[in-house]
Amino acid sequence: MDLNNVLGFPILTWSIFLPTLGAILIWLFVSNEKAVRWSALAVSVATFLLTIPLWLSFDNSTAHMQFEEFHPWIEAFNVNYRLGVDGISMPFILLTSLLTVICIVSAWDCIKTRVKEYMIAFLILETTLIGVFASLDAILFYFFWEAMLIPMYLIIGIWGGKNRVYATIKFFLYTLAGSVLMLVAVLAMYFKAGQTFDIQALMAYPFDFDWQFWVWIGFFVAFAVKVPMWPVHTWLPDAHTEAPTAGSVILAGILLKMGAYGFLRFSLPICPDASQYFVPFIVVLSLIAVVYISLVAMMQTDMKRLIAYSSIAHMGFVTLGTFMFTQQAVEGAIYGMISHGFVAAALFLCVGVLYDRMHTREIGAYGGVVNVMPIFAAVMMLFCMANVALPGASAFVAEIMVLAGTFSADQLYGMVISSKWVAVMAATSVVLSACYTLWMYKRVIFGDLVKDEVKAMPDMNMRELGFFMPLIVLVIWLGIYPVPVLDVMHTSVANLIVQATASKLPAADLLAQAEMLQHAVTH
Amino acid sequence: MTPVNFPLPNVVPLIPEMFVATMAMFILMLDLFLAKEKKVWGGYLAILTCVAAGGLTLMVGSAESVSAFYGFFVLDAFSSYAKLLIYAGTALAVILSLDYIKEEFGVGEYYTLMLFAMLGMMIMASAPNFVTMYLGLELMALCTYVLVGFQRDVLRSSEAGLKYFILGSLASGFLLYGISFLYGVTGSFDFATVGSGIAHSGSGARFAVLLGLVFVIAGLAFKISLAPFHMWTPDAYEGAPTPITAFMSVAPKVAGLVILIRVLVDALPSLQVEYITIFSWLAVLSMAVGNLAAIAQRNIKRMLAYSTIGHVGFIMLGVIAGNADGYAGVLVYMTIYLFMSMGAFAVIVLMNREGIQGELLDDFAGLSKVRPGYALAMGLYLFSLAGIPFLGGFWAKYVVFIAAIESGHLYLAIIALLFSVVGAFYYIRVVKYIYFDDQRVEFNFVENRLMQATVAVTAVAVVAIGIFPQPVINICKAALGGII
Amino acid sequence: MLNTTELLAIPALPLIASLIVGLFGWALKEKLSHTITTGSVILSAVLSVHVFTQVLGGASFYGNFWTWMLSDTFVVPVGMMIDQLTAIMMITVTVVSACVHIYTIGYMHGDPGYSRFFSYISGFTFSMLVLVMGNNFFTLFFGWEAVGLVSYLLIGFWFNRESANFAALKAFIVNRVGDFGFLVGILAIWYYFGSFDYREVFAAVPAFVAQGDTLHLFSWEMSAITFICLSLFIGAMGKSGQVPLHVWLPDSMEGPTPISALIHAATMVTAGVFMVARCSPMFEYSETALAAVILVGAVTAWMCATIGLVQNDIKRVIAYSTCSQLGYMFVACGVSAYSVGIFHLMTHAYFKALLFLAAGSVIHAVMAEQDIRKMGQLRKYMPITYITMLIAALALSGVPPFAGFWSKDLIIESVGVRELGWIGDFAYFAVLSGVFMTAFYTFRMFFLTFHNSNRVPEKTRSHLHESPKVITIPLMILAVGAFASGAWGVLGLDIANPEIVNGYFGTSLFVLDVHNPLLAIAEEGHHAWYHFVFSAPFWLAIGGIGLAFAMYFRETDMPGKLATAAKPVYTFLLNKWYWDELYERILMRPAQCLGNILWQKGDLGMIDKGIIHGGVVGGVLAGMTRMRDAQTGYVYHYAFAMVIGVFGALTYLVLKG
Amino acid sequence: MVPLSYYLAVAACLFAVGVIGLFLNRKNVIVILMCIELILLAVNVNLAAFSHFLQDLGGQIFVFFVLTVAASEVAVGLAILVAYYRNRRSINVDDINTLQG
Amino acid sequence: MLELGFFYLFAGLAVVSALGVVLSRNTIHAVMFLIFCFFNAAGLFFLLDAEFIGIILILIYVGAVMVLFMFVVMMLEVNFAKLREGMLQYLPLGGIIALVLFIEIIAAAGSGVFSPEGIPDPGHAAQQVNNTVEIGKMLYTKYLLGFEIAALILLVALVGAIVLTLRTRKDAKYQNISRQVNVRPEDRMYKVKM
Repeated sequence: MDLNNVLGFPILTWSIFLPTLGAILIWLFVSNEKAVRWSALAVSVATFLLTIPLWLSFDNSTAHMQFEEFHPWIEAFNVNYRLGVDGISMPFILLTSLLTVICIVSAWDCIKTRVKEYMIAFLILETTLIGVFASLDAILFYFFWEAMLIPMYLIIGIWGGKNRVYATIKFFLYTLAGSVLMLVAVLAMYFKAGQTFDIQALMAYPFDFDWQFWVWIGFFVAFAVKVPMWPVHTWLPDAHTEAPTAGSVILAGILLKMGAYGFLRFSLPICPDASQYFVPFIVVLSLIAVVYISLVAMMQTDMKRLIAYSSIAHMGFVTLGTFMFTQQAVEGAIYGMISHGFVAAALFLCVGVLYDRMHTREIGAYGGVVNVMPIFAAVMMLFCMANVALPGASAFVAEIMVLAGTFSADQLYGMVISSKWVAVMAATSVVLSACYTLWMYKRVIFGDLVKDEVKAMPDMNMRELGFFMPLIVLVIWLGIYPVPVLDVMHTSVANLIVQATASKLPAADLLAQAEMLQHAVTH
Repeated sequence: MTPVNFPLPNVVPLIPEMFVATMAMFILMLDLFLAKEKKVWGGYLAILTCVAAGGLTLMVGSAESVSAFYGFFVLDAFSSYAKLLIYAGTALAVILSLDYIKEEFGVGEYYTLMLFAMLGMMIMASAPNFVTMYLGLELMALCTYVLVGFQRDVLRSSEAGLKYFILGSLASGFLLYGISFLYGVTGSFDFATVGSGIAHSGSGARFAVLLGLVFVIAGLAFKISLAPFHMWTPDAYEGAPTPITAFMSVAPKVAGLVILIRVLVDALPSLQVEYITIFSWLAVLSMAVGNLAAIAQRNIKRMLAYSTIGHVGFIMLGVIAGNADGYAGVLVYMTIYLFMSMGAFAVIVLMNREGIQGELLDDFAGLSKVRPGYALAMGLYLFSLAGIPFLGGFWAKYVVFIAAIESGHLYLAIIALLFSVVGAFYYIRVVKYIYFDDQRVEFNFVENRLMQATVAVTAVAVVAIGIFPQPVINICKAALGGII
Repeated sequence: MLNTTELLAIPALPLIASLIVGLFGWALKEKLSHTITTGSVILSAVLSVHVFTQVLGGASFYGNFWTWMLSDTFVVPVGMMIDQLTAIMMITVTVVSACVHIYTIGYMHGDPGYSRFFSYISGFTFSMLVLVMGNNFFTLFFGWEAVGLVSYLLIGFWFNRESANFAALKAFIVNRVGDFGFLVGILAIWYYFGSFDYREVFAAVPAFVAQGDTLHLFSWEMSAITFICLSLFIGAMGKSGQVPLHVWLPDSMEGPTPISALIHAATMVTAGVFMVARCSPMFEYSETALAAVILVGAVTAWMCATIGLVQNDIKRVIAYSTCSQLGYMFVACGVSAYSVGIFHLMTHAYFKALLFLAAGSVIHAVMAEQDIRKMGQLRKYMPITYITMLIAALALSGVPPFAGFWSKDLIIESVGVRELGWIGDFAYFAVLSGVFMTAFYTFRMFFLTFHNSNRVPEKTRSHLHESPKVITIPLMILAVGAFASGAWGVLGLDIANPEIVNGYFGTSLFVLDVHNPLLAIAEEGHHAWYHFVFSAPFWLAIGGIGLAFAMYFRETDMPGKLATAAKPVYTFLLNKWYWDELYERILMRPAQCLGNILWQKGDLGMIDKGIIHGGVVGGVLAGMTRMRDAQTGYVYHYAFAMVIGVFGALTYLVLKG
Repeated sequence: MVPLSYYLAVAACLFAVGVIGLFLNRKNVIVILMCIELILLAVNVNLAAFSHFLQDLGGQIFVFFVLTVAASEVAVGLAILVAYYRNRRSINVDDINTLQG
Repeated sequence: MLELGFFYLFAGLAVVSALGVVLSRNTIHAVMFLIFCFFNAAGLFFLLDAEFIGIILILIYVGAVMVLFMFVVMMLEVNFAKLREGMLQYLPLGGIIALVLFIEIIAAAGSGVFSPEGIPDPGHAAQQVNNTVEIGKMLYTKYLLGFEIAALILLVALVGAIVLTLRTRKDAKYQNISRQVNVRPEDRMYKVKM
């Protein structure tokens, strides 16, 4: 096995398991709450620092997996511990390690009970998340993918809001129900493709169309729930609303991305023909996410719920971009995920800041906050504007690239209307996102100071400002100079598009499929 | 009268069985001479017996199949591994009993009966024909009837024993009736002979063979709580003393599954199409019954009873797969299930107070704040039972699912996975009580080092197997070498 | 070539100043805040003038600085293009901005958000400069959105006022509707031309038009160039307050007066006109788009003028006038007189900024009262304001030789000479009647404020005084512009001279000869200096002023009688043609209603309650109940179940054979 | 001569009566135990018949084991029944339902 | 012919008395029916040359097991049972299922393989073959393991039955073996200080 790892040291393994190692050490040796906080922070920062070489040593010029690691794991089933990243997955690892640091800092004072368990849960969560993005073996991927449920279930359930039990069980079962079908798909592929779970081997294996069709559906269910796409999205508002702030941050920041990442890693390259076949379906769901969900978001009275719905709408953009098979759209989708990771995270943190002071998330309970918390108002304004995708914020780059990619996708597979009109419909998000975001901002932040509770709210302290600072810098930096991040993706995305647009079917099948499509179009 | 020559058969392969029988009787006698506070020694001795039997099994066992007693006993890797599982299950159940069974009367008998039950299972595991199988099964069954009803002053214990007994006898009747027909067709009780006899029997015998098949399957399905022969399970589990519930949830299942596999592979191979059809239905029904009815339960013992039914449904996927991978999957599943189930029951027993507390879900509320260690362990078992990765339960499901898919039973795997999601609900609901809720009742824990060690060991095992399942899978595959 | 550093400094100075004051305003004294920002803007104004002089001398600049976005063929550079059009916009922006900065020092004195305000308006200056100086559509869009953001922040500057917050939100959202169109237009440009760069795109237009690409939506078909131009024009409508996206502009008067002058009169709202002019090489090839521009412009010009007739809020009158004048500019662009449109933009910037600032001065004097019915006779107290406002009013009404006359007259003539069917006729009628109404409402406002009787409440009457110098000096500077910029444009810059193509503008604007109204005007020889005496606009303006004089110079009962006589019309106009109510009925409420329905009925009702709870969970619970009920506890039932199991299995196998 | 089928039919009748008696019985548990005896008797008849017709003694020996086990079962079963009766003071089958659901 | 006659006699009486077990209202009668049934079954065994089985059926079952039944019935003082409506309620479905199952079993019993053509009647064994001796030989050779296990089963049944039913009565005196064994001199003898 020829491994491509320029660092010559198992950096991915370390990145994945350092948090768990830290968690175990904290569990065993640290008991003082303060010490727990500091040591958790130290572990997360160390992990973050450890992931930075991934970026620095990354070779932009190749679409091959890098920093590869390989160890046999379960020989009986040819399940291997195979790690590696490319331009699509690498940014997510950094996103994860960075957001974990922010989460831990944000929970500093807010989490007062069972601090140790909380920190341990977060560190273990980090392990599973990085593991998902670094896995190159389908079972290993699934392993991390599912393992994530345990810490997340506990985080929402223990430290969540009033209705947390309902929310967390809903979250757990929804995602579990989705993922089991993915497991079936993976196992089915295993035998079809000659007993291998190696993702790259699966990408190369020529599955026939029927096979792709069913496997694609299996994957779709898992990923759509996670993304989440309409109509399997209703777990998200509940989970977000009830989760503690940092839980929402990680949920919106990383967990949702796992679904879209799955599309990129599995659905497109492994089932290219099925992916093309399902484009109209995805387009319709994505547009519903953009329009329908935006309207729903507008009517929310709970801030976190509103941002949760806004996340769904933004993920609608991501799924749209993912299935456009153009360089811009796919890069835009990936960039959108990264950007949304920061923006949505920041917005949840903003709500968290308010919640820590007032212990309510009801929009109606606030008003005139700017009078007492001007710095906070400015920070939140910035992120609201980023959420609206104003130029200069990272979200704009993503949105415009998805739209451009969609516009230029031209004739969509099996769609009655051209992709231009799809782009036009998606672009309505420009208006809708402004409606719900700024309306909320107006009701919460602006207005006269009439409520006594609001009057008593102190402005942000240095710690709070501290965890917003990196987000502010990143959102703006990614907004005005996205090229370094985009450069990382170019080759990998180009490769992905080649994989996704090249049919795996023999020519005769293609003809039959074209006829089928023709049939679908004319009727 | 001519003198009859009685040659001494080869008893070496039976050394563990003989040892266990001897020890059981020894404990029975010893008990008479122990003072009240020292009765627990019988328990320790029983644990030692299990351990020693394990050692003996490893000593006499070999990869090759050894036959003894005129082909009435077979010792191969398969039966040896099954026996090891049975020892482990019994030993853990005995550990759980140490503090539970304290009455002056019957302590020695209790451990004796447990050992005899274990002996019955050992004989089942090594049975190469219907006679040995039936006798082993009845030895086990009689002991468990008594053990379930052991708390003779407690109504639900007696009731559980009574129900278990009646239905168990009926199941035995079915089994025997089935055996009689197979015997009628083939003229033998030996699995292999029966197998070839059925294979060569003409179409005229088909009806009789199917009858035998169905009745034998019904009799064995009862032992492993496969729906619709499961009805005794929740009642017996709830009524039985908790350690016995733990005991019944693993060891008899291992024995039952092992003998089932042996019967299917050796005696009924030519009926594979038929029995796979039947088992598919029974498996789906079991998953449905187990996973759905468990949701309604407030009593955790009863809930785990339904959970067992559901798990047996999953395990049947391995049997349905009908190949080496599938049967190995059954062993892997049982191995992992042993740790999960025993661990969970250990926590329940540890929480026991006055024979009642620790049984209702409400009793678990707030456990994590009082005993984070137990809570963590219980959480691990429950997530593992739900089949969430990095815990052993995931691989347990994985091995049987992949076997089912490999053998073309994709639809069954999908149904099973969907039911596993339903099942996940009631497991995580217990986690909810443990972690999310506030304490409702006073906790009063049993402080017993051995039991605490059991919890620790099983929890670590669940995690360790979850991360490195390779050894277990390898061993189970190797254990299967003997029969396929 | 122009000096790159100098060019970069022009937007960079206000940006840096804005950032310093914005981030550290809490630590800075008022004086330091305004010195930094005002100084930097004045410096940039000076540099702009310098650039302008160089451009007059034929210099230009074109260059990219860095790549903003890059993905395959999707390349978004950040760069500058300086030509005549840019240069004139730059001085307009920076000069007006500088005046507003100075004015603000006095106007906002003592406001708690003092440094924040300065940060915003400097930031605005930067954004506006980016907008006009960019060399591609994306840089334009960046500036476009940035000015929108600042506008939003400034309208809602007094965040304690509910109405201000609402107005800000409204402004932003309505602008986003425009941006939606703009964005689609930009994407279409990239799709069809493969570039965002002005030069590359414009150079490719003729060939592209010849190729004749079309867009389909089901059976509906549209030529690609029309699609692009209409999309862009939607953006322009949003930003420039054209019907039906004009509703935000009058409301934006909730912001402090200096920004009404700067943003909602002089600069930002004219960005749409600038953009259409900038894209003249594309609009020229789409008759449909041009017709749409004329129609929208004319409707706005006329309708907003009618609304302006009856408004009582001094700033609202001016705001409707702004809408109306923007309509004039679009009409000019629509008839291909882009240079005239830009010319009017420039003159309008000066006199409208002046009008606002003067109005601000008045408002300042009467203790933040904006209702002209509560003013009167202010002439005596504030002479400088009075005179400067008079100049602005005359300029707006189009009385020669004030600036407005020159540009407006050219617009009307341009419309008159083009043969454009009913749209042209309607536009001509609209702009002509608009002149009369403009003159009337301007002087109605003027007389009610400065003449008529003194209706200022007693309490504030003692307060009446002329504003301080920081306020009056900018008024005087702008008065010079309002007086002279028109004549300077026509006489100095030869804007109306078609002989050098487009006069001053040269190649920065593109007009097909067949469209060029200036050529037609030149043929008719209407550009003689005395011709105004014979033109309808002049007399209409005089008539309007005369009517206003008759009705409002002294206190009369005529207005009241008229209002009663034509009550329905009066109410209709007073309520601004009920546009807000219309939007409330057909957009806001339905959207909220739909959102609620989708949420309650869709998400919660159908998906959660219906499918999840009802279907899946309900099914599971039903199964659960069934399973639990089957476990009756009766041993004979259990036995029966076993028998059924055996029976079922056996029968199944037997039947299967 | 009596054919094998006749014996099997008798056994089937006994088996059926036993099974029907088991789940149609609403009297007391002792009758259920007796029904089980009937079922086992049916098995025994079967085995003995097969044994005779196949000329294989194994069947009879199996009957011997079945009888032994059945006797043991009766002993244990009646013991459990007695223990139950002491707790519940009834052996009515309709009363044995405290454990359910 | 005689054999067939006896067969019909035994078989008929066995089935009828089996029905009697199920249908009789009085439990004592039921036990008596069962005893009678066993007698007839023993008759069938004799017809099948299974003398040993027939004898132990009578000796063990009738002699021991049935007595145990009778003993328990008497001990528990059960009232005469009333037929409940429940039975009739379940009769249709239960009856149909039982009937179909019965027909299937009969069909299997009468299927080709068990017909006289499938398995010819071997006739009765010669008188000198002693059924009991043969069984004894088999039990102690080939079936030794089963025999030993059966012994253990009996032991278990013994232990189980005792453990479940033996009650320590307060008014009776018992020997406590462990106390006797563990007795120490001090317990029995103590010095009295004078």
